[in-house]
Amino acid sequence: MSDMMDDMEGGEGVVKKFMFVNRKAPHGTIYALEGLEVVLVSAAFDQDVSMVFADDGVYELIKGMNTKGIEVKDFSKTYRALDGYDIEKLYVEKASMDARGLSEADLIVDVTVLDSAEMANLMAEQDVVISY
Amino acid sequence: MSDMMDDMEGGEGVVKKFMFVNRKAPHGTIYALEGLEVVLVSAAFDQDVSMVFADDGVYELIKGMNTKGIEVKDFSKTYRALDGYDIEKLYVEKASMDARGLSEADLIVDVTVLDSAEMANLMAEQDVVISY
Amino acid sequence: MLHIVNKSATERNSLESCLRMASKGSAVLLIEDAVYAVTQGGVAAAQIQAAMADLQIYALGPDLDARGMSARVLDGVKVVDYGGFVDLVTETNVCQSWL
Amino acid sequence: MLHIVNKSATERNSLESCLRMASKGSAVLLIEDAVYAVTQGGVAAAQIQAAMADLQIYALGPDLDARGMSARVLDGVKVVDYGGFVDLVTETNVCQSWL
Amino acid sequence: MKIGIMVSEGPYNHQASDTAYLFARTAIEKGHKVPRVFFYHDGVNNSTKLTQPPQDDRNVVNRWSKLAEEHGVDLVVCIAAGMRRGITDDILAPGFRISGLGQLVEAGIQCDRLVTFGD
Amino acid sequence: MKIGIMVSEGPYNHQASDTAYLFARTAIEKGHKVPRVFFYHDGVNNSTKLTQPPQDDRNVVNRWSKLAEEHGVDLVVCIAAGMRRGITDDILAPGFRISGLGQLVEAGIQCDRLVTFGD
Repeated sequence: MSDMMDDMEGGEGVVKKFMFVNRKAPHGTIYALEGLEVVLVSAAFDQDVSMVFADDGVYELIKGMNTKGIEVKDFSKTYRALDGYDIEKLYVEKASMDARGLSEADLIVDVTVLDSAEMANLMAEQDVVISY
Repeated sequence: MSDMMDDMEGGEGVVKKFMFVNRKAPHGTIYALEGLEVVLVSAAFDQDVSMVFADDGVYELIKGMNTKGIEVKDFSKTYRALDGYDIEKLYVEKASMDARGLSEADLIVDVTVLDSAEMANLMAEQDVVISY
Repeated sequence: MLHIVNKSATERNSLESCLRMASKGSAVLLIEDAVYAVTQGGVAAAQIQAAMADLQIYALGPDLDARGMSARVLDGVKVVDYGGFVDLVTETNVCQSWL
Repeated sequence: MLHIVNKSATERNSLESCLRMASKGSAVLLIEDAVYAVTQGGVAAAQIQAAMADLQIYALGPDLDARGMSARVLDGVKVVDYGGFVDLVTETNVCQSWL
Repeated sequence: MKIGIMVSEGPYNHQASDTAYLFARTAIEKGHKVPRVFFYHDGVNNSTKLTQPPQDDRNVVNRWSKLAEEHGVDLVVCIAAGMRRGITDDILAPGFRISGLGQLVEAGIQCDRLVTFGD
Repeated sequence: MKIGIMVSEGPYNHQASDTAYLFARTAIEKGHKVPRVFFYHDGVNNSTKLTQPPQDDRNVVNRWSKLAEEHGVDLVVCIAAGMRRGITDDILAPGFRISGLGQLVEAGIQCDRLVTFGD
């Protein structure tokens, strides 16, 4: 814990519900990649972590990406490694999938598909929501 | 003319049609303000300059802005000064105005309102289109 | 829960997504370019009016002023200043920004 | 004339605006996140198919590959590489980016 | 109440940093604490001491530094995001420090609220 | 043909600079000239020599410098946009120079095409 947070007592041992909301397509902007970096770091803090993929964020999980032609890092395999960090709660919004003509078979990892109302309830019960 | 452009012969005396396309709302991003800075500079080059306001760009011209509360520069009066720089061709797309419930009476400067097809023709006859 | 939207509804999909995924009784605060959505005559007005059945809709006054939109705010929308923004954050259990 | 669109049609309004203001016979090149619009089953597909009556629709292959979307491209859309992108710029009289 | 803040965009190009600053200042005026502001993505560009905005404009970087000095706000710049974008200790404005993403997660754990400002 | 380029976003956060670079390199390979690339808005952030991207990633700034060195491309950073964002001569990577917006208008006049890459 850093010096500047000294006035925050009682932080140790707290387990909060952290949700990371991914709403951006990969490659066009860095949010998907840098968002993943936060999630991996959060794993070290023993929190109750979930990831949501909605809107263009569902495109982050598409199979078969090949980034050679645009000369950027292909980070899509990292989603498969989340499991090893005990990050297992991956949620996808159904309306977002439908609007893009996608199904679970198109995705690189196993996810739980929720309708918009279920997603709303899940969000409302979080302690911290970080979105990008 | 700079050294690096030495291999560009015949630039002097050329008059090109320059169009600056404004599609972003003011204040939320800097594109409206910095876009205006390019337009003012272009006036010194004796080119045939026009400005287009479409989509959220029409919000740049709204009367009665007061930026004190967000502590940023109010640059909206600069649009009134364009006239003094001989920049008189200001075009607004009608569909963009309609979608936002705006009419010419809401705008800080006189503009020519074009329908989408007229705007399409105007764009197609330009030599240089700079957008932000 | 507090949902914060900062982008224009005529430019991006974030307001629409927020309204779709906001649970009943939530507060939605529009700031920056998102404030255009609560103005009369715009395409988002109907969406906002429908949403007010289930959600509390707020807009940040200083952002409305900066955009010359303060006199056009839809009935039923609550205009708050930065102090009101802080209160909304502290009085709801969690907040989410729809970037 | 060449119109270049780089943003996802499900996130922003730029493709819609471009198609509305593109004159008949123009070329429209989709790059970066805009390439999703020319894929099967998406909400923009119908818009693209209707637009093909009056416009030439192109998509940048390397951006489709990077996004795993190369096998899903709509019929009638011409996929080009960076060389084809350069050719489109030089073979049309002027280009505009819908940022 | 303790309110943490994350800023995801750089100065001037987007309003995000302005809104975050005015929110933070107001929260402090109302008696809340803002223990930490975490700068991520292009937000790291808020921390360079080399900016020279026009005289008649606000100075985004200096405002953050002043808030840190007067109210003990911990201004943390993400090291990974900063390295990508050219933010180093040599050009850091007063009050900012470079550290890891763990500082963001920690702020989420220890603060009562975490508010994100971005594009 | 002479093709001028404008880049409006910084490195890594948006793909704009990557696409602009690949477009410029390809245009040169095909025998065209790219006399000038003008960096405006957050695009000025492409010019800092202080970036240190991860080893396994591309180096956006160095690629531009190399293109300038090998093909005489004039990399111009807008002075007004650069001052707002903290880009100064001291941190400029090789091949970049700081100048005014007139250089963008001039590129528009003297080039056969001007292509913009942004957000």
